[in-house]
Amino acid sequence: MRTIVVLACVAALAGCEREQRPKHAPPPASGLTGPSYPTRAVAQAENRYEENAWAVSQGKTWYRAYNCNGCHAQGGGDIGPALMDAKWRYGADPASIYATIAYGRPNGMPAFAGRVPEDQIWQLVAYVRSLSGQLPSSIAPSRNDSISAGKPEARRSKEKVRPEPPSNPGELR
Amino acid sequence: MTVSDPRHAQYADPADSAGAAALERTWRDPPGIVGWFSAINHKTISKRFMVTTMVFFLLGGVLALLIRLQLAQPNADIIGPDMYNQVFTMHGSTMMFLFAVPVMQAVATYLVPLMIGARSLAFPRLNAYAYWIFTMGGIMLYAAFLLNAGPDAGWFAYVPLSGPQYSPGKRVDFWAQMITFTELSGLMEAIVLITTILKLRAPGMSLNRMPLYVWAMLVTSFMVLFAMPAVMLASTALITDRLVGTHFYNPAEGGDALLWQHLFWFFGHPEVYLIFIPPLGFISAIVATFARRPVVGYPAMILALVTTAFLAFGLWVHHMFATNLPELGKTFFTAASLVIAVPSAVQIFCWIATLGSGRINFKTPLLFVLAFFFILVMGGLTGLMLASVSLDTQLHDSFFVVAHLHYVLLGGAVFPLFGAFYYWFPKFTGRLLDERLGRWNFWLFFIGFNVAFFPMHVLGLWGMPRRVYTYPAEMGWGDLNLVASLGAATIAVSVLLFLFNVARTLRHGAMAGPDPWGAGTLEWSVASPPPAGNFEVIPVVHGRYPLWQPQAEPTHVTGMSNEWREVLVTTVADAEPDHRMWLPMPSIWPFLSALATTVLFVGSIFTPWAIVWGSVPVGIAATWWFWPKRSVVQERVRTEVPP
Amino acid sequence: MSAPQQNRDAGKDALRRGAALDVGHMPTFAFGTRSPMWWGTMGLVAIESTVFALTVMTYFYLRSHASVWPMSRFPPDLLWGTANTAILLASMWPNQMAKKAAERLDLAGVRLWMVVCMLFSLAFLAVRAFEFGALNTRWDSDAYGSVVWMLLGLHTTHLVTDAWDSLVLTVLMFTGPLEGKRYVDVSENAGYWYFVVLSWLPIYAVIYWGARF
Amino acid sequence: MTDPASNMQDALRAAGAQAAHIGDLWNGTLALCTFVFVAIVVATIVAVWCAPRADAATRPDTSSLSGPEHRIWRRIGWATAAAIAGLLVLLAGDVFTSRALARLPLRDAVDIELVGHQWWWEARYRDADVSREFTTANELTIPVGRPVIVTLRASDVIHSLWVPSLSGKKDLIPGRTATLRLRADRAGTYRGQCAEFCGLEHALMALLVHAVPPADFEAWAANQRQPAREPVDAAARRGREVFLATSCTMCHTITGTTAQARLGPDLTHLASRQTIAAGMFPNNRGHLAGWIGDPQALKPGVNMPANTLPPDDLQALLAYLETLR
Repeated sequence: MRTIVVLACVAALAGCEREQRPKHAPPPASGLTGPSYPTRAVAQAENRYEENAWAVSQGKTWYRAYNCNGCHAQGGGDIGPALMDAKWRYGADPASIYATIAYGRPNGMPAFAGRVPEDQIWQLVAYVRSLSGQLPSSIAPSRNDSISAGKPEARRSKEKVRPEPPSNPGELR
Repeated sequence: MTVSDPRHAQYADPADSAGAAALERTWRDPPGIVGWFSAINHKTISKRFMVTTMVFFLLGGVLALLIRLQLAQPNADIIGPDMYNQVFTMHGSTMMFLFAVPVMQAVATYLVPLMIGARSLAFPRLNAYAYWIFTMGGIMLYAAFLLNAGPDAGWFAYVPLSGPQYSPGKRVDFWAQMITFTELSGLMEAIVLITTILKLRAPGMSLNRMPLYVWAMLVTSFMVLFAMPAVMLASTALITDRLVGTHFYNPAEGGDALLWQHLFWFFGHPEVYLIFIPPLGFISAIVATFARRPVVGYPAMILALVTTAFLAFGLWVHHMFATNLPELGKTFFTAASLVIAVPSAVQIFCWIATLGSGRINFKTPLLFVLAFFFILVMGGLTGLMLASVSLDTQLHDSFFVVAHLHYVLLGGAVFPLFGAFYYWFPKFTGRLLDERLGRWNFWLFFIGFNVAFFPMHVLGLWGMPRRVYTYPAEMGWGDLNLVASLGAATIAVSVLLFLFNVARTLRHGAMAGPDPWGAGTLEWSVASPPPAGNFEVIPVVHGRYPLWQPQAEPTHVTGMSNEWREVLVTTVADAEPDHRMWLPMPSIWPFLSALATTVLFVGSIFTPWAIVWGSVPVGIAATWWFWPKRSVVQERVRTEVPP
Repeated sequence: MSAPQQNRDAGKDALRRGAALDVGHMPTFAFGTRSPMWWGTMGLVAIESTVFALTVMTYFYLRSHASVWPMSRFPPDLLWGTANTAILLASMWPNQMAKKAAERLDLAGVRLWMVVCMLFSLAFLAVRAFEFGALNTRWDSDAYGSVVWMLLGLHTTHLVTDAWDSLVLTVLMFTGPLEGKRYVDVSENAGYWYFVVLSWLPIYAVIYWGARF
Repeated sequence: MTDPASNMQDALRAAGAQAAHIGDLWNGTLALCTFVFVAIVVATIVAVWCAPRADAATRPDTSSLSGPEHRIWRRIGWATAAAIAGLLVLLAGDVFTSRALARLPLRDAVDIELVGHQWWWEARYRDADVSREFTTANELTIPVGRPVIVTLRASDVIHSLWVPSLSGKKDLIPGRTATLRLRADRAGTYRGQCAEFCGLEHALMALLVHAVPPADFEAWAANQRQPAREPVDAAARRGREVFLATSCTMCHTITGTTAQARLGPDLTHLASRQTIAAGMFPNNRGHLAGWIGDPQALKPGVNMPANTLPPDDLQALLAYLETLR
């Protein structure tokens, strides 16, 4: 009986991190700020929010609240590109997605730096990666209390990321 | 201080006769570590069950103290909102699911076979499996709590807060799976108790000679069969909503938030009666013994139990008076909630009449029962206030309800339970709990309880809502909350005193003979603690209080084997001997099946496929559990008599 | 002889020898309500019929709230469901035979009919797999899909557990070790099988016809 | 500006018709129940006190097993009859009170739509003429003597509107619409709280109801219908620039400016409210600054993010917010 409990504790230590709610809003995951940041991130910044289910679900709230679904729909893509597939034009790692959201991209992606607070951008980054199944199913959000938009993020299989060269700005696709 | 009564000598003293030694060898638990896990003797499993539920009671109590510490002062920051939500949810879930209902079944699995003159429960291995499943469920919930994954949506986890969108992570999943564990255990214990009570009574103990406590357990077990499935369905639907995206509770896709409340409270209200009816049995047993006379109105008491059981299923909507359900429907439930007070009133009047027309032996068990008349009656009356729709709109989900539920649960269940421990402790361990410490324990508990919970009525009326982790200083609630917290501390002291009393008594308490209280029911006709096979010879019963009534022919049963676990199966109504049956031998497989079931349940929190690959070990373990041992079967076939 | 009549005779069999009641010669196993196994099975039946009843009530509760029912476009196809109902009803025949053989303590009869029962269980488990496909809705499409899958899933759990129980019992009847009590198990297993079949009838009506009216 | 301390959140001191009806029922029920409680406790004490003492060895009296005890039975019969009579009185009381509550006259009632969010209240004053409708948050102003119909809707989880001094509570349930009818009979500020557990900050989700004479109500409503005033002094104007340039516009609305997001409370007339953060902190410059800087410190878990503004921007923003009368 004791071994079971010890095993449960060790195996589930990730549980502490996964379930952490905010005592205070944790500082942004990494120090990548400032507009001069290059478009394609060199350093693989590690987004601590990706281990926290509460932060990812907050990211899902902002995704809808800040009308990301206006262009990207529920991740399937509309005016904006699809976010749930394996094609990433500007990099699939957290830092690149952070740069995309914060400083915008050609062909209509607005810059949200200064508008959306930094930690909320990092939560959005974590959620966007969960759209293509990059996060483990115990952390990715399940369905919302809204019209069902297909499989909940937690049930999606992990897409194998295939980088795609960025199209030239201004080129009509 | 044993009662020198000739009739006891005949049964009570098995030490010398050879038959008793054979019985002891047959019914005792196998030795060693594997033997410890293979034990299926109903008294061994029941003692472990009682200790486990009392450990959860203490854990729940510590959580309660943490809550009272945080609420003692306005704007306190001892624990933050997130930790407070986990603490009060764990307090509620522990007390309701891991303590209140299971402890009543634990005590019953010890006492029922002894009171009906049987050597064991009907399905001893199923009883062991139910205990292990319960324990592993409790361990899972507390492991989750220690890993910051404790549930935080309240002990009744209303959707959509407990739904997939507003409770991310695995917290509510652990809560819902804990429901699966405890309800599975409760349902199996109910089946074990019903079959034992209906089929294994000693010859002559017809239904109208069964002790009132056994009636209470029979009624409770039948209620379990029809109440617990509702919460299993509700929690299964919640888990599928959260994990595989079904839409039972999603208003946008056809679901409904009130569906959860209907399903939960259809179980919820009968559940509080599952907690309340067994103590009615304790009180009947204790009042009869300490008033030195049978309880007044045996048929009236049984009718009252059965009426309470049926009515309990008809009033769940009084938990939902503040929702937008139609007003006429609510008034029906007001009427039903008022009517259920009648059977309880009849029982209280019968007990008062018994005390009035008897001769009172003032001992601690009776003190705890007398507290019932003060605390439960006040709780019942505040319940009548909450039953009225219009009053409930002011009192619902306020601290008035917190006061009411603690008055009925502690007054109706915990006080009689402590009385039952003081009353049957000599039978469990052979030693009498100390009277002086017992009185200190009682008065500290009684005073501490009232100081802690009576002010909450007033706080509720002053508008303090339930489940708030803090409150502004200028609301004027600080003083009464401080008083309540001091009361809670007093309760803690009295429970510590109880533990000290138990610890001291186990080592050098006064030796109690078979019948220290001079009681009338069968469990007092055997030694304390009872031998492994309970009765050296199964008695034949001729009345409701066998030890108080003159002995009649025939006195006992012969022809039962002492070398094999044989029990006498009797008919349901009149308990006439019907046939002999061999019970299964101790086996490790119930424990292993429980382990496999735990792996399946916990695995299914993380992936639905766990149900598929998890059910293979469960199937295998259950098959090994069922598969007969060739040597035992050959022995049985040799002495087999077809019907 | 009806069960109550049997009880009375058994009671009189216990011989009175002075102060003692000698039960040494009484039978060591019994069928029907005389056996505790019957009461255990009835307890299980009470629990599961309550679960089924509550799920059916949930079905109609959700249906009463829905503007259009079934919320996905098509109700379930009738073919596989009706076929399975026929197979299940037919499977009561070998069960009854097995029960009769068990009560006659006829080992050969029990073995034969239990094997026939197992063939039936293979048949309806296979058909049940097709039924899930014919529901025309996913469990996560809407509340209708969820409750229909829950109903069918709950019943399928009973089919699987009952098939496994019967398989273990059938193998035991062939390999032994055998004793009187095993015949009681066969008789009770048949009783539980009746419950699984008869509880399917209302569920069938709700799943397949509930969406058509 | 009355500080929250004098607010009444007390079911026993009714200031509205509905709470008064329930208060009467409460007094009657309390009296009856106290009488029954005292009767039973006294009966128990008398029964136990007058009965002779015994010990474990005393021979039990089993005479009752032979024949029924008529005398005791008659007393229990009368006691049960009395209990049933008491229950019928309670039932009658409840039915009459419910009828009285349902018969609140609703002529020219104020129509408010209240939407519960995770941990604040959004109130929309409806009107036949849509252009006269306006939105406010966390504080309701209602005319004394005129009935108010509050339509209740939840946007996320279940909340419950409970202003004890005015009326009983009613749940706000997602996917369902409920209505609460109440009327304030005395002027004053009445405090209410969310009464259904709704998550991390359930404890700090309060609501103030200002019952004011009808004339003041009309004046207040007229002011609420106006868009935000143009800021006059430089600091306020700079504050508005800061408001429109940073993350405030992502969640809040100030009619008369380009900020039209409805995620957070409507701030058009923030300065006309006594409290901020769902009735929890007084609406003065100090609390406003602390709240804007780090809301998580005051209400951990709340959806408003921390705003790291340079000090002079913050002071300008505060100056602007204080002009939003």
